Amino acid sequence: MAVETNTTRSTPIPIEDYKRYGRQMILDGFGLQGQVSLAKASVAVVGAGGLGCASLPYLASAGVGRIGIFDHDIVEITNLQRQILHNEETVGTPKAQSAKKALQRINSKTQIDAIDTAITSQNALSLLKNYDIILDCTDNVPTRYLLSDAAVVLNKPLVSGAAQKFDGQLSVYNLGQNGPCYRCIFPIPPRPANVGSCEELGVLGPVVGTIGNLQAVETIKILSGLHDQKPTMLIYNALACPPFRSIKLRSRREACPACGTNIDPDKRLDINNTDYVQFCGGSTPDWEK
Amino acid sequence: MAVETNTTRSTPIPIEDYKRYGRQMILDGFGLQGQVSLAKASVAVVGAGGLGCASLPYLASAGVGRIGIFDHDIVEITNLQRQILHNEETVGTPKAQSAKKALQRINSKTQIDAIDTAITSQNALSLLKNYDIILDCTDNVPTRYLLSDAAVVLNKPLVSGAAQKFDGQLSVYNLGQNGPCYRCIFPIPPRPANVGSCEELGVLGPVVGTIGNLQAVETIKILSGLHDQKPTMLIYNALACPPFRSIKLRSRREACPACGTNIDPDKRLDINNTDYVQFCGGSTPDWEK
Amino acid sequence: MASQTPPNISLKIEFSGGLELLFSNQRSHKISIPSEVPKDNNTRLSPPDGSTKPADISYLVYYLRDHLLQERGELFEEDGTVRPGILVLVNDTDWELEGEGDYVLKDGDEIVFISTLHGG
Amino acid sequence: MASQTPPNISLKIEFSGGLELLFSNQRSHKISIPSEVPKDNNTRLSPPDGSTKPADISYLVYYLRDHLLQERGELFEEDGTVRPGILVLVNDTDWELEGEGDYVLKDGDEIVFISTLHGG
Ligand SMILES: [Zn+2]
Ligand SMILES: [Zn+2]
Repeated sequence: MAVETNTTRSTPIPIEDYKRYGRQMILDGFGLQGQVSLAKASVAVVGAGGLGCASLPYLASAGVGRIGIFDHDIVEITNLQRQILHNEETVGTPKAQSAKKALQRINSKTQIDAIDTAITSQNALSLLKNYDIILDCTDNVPTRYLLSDAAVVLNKPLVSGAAQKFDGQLSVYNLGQNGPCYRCIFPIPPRPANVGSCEELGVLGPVVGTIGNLQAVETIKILSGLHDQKPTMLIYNALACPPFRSIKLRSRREACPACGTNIDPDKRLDINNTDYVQFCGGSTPDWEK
Repeated sequence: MAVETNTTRSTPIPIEDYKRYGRQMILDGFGLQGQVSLAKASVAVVGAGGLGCASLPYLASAGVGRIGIFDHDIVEITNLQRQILHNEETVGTPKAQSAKKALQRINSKTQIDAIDTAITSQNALSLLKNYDIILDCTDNVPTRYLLSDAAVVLNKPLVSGAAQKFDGQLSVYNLGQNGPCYRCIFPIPPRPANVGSCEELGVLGPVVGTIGNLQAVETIKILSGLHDQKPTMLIYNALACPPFRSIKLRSRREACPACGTNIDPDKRLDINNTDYVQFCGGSTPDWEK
Repeated sequence: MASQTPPNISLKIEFSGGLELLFSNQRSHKISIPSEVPKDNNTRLSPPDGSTKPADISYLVYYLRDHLLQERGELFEEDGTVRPGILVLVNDTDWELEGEGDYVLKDGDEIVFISTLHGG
Repeated sequence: MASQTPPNISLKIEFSGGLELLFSNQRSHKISIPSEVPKDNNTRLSPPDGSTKPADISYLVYYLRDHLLQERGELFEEDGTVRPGILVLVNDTDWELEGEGDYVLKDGDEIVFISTLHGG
């Protein structure tokens, strides 16, 4: 994936990259091997909103070889309060393109796919299958279940972030042999009436930024082999004391319709035939956006 | 400070800002008053490296009226691994200018002062006196003591971040009636031999990014009156489980030469006559940079 | 070592992710509940007059709904347990690892109720 | 309630901010030390033959230097206490609020040593 400039048989990454990424290559447990892993890796970031705008620049800066940006929204002025890759000039243009432009300024060698078609149960598997890892940076419940189910079928880790108001949450799903999927932890979706979005409930910019940054940390840890693979959830509230709390999560649920090892083949979830909006209790205007 | 476009006597901020900043203005405890406070506020960010590049865009996005960016370094290719406001085109230009350019793209209304002279014991007070709050985003020990001493003299809160390798630390100093200063917590500087920099020790990009984001959170909390003013230190290690830990810090030290209420006037620290590099044990090439 | 069951146990209760809005907008609560409670989770009878069980999380959910909740109980409790989308933690561990509603509460336990977030 | 002093106390020790490199690159350690120790903090004598005191953090610093440290003691201990730039926490509270080196250790205490960071 990495651009071929100056690569010779004697160096696994281009000579100039030893300088550019030296500050992380000297880290214990990362090293040259970590950099090679990042350069070879492809990461799908679904959602170029508050979370995506915070994780994407750090993935490009760190030298991830290929990044897919998935978002079918258009940049609006109300996004600029927290979505720092977009700017006043890109208001009115597709978010995926706006984010791509910003990343290219940072790292011209990163291969960036900007996909502005919506991810659906029909196309999720084919859109995501060519990436090594998926970041859930979305803002709605149906897409969260869809991404989790797709990650299970494709056997890829899902680095999931969420933020609202002064609160944030972070988890890695479907990691390793026994890591739970989103559905293992939340078998039943909340009613639409109990769900809010950033647009309805508001959110502080650097709160969603912090969670997005932490998604980039987890992604780099997984790609470079530094992740301990224990299933946990990190909970953040900017006004609480202490602001962070870590929770130990259960392992894979045997009877999980998505990832369970102990369920009837005909009860196993079939993404193509699942209506995620209906499963989550019907559509609301904001989810559809 | 806020630009005067469309402001009429009937609205305390320009009409269009109700839309732009709506996602945070609807937050409990923030509201219109919080937005007015940000618009009127001036923030000095000292250091446009890894920490500054993560906190600055969120301050500009949130609508802080005036931001001073202090950095006398030039953007180098080795910075791009983590300093996301700079890019391949601004390599070789002053960091303060490079960061200003990025912020202006995000928010053309923010008044941005880019200062590329070094902060010294001679000019610190005059350079910083016109800001309401100071962010310590620096990378060396002498400047950390200097900024703390200046914050005490000027009676301004100091939002201090630091990061190295997989580790980060965050504290707010000199806040409220009894908040300790940096010198209260660390009366004696470590020997130069025991100090490393990001250049020597390395750092993971989104680790320093997370701490910078959290500095922006603390700054917005202080400016909008949401901070509980309890002295704490937040400690982060990206590989630890749990990754975050909060520590309760002591209150102001009566005998602190900078902020103590119980010391001889002639023992009180005088910034102008303090050689900070010498106080910290002499210079090393990297500190000077 | 035979010890007499104390009549009450103290618990630390935390709400987060927006749930605190239902509970006086307060994230942290200290409560005291009986250590033996009615099998049918009736929280109004004291002392219980029917058969009893040690206080468990199922009872706690009813207790919080009946005694601490300020409004809109359906946003917290549903069909005898927490509504979908709420994660329950026993001393920082997912309650599924601890027996869910059947977990018998101990004096000093910290129980956290977290509403999952979906924004981004 | 008169209880006999146990001969040893168990402690959880954590190192962070780079200090773990001096201690086998391991952040978390469980150790057991005598509850009564020599007044002069000599950690080699067992049992102590001179006058004793309850084990405090001053003794712990010597103990860690003598028994757990792998290399370069000057990066940890200096003049009988931790070197400048190390923060000591007693159960998540700055040790200055707990009496610094004089804090008497209790069974189960968690003591954290943090090297302050300066990078940015
Ligand atoms: Zn599952
Ligand atoms: Zn002080």
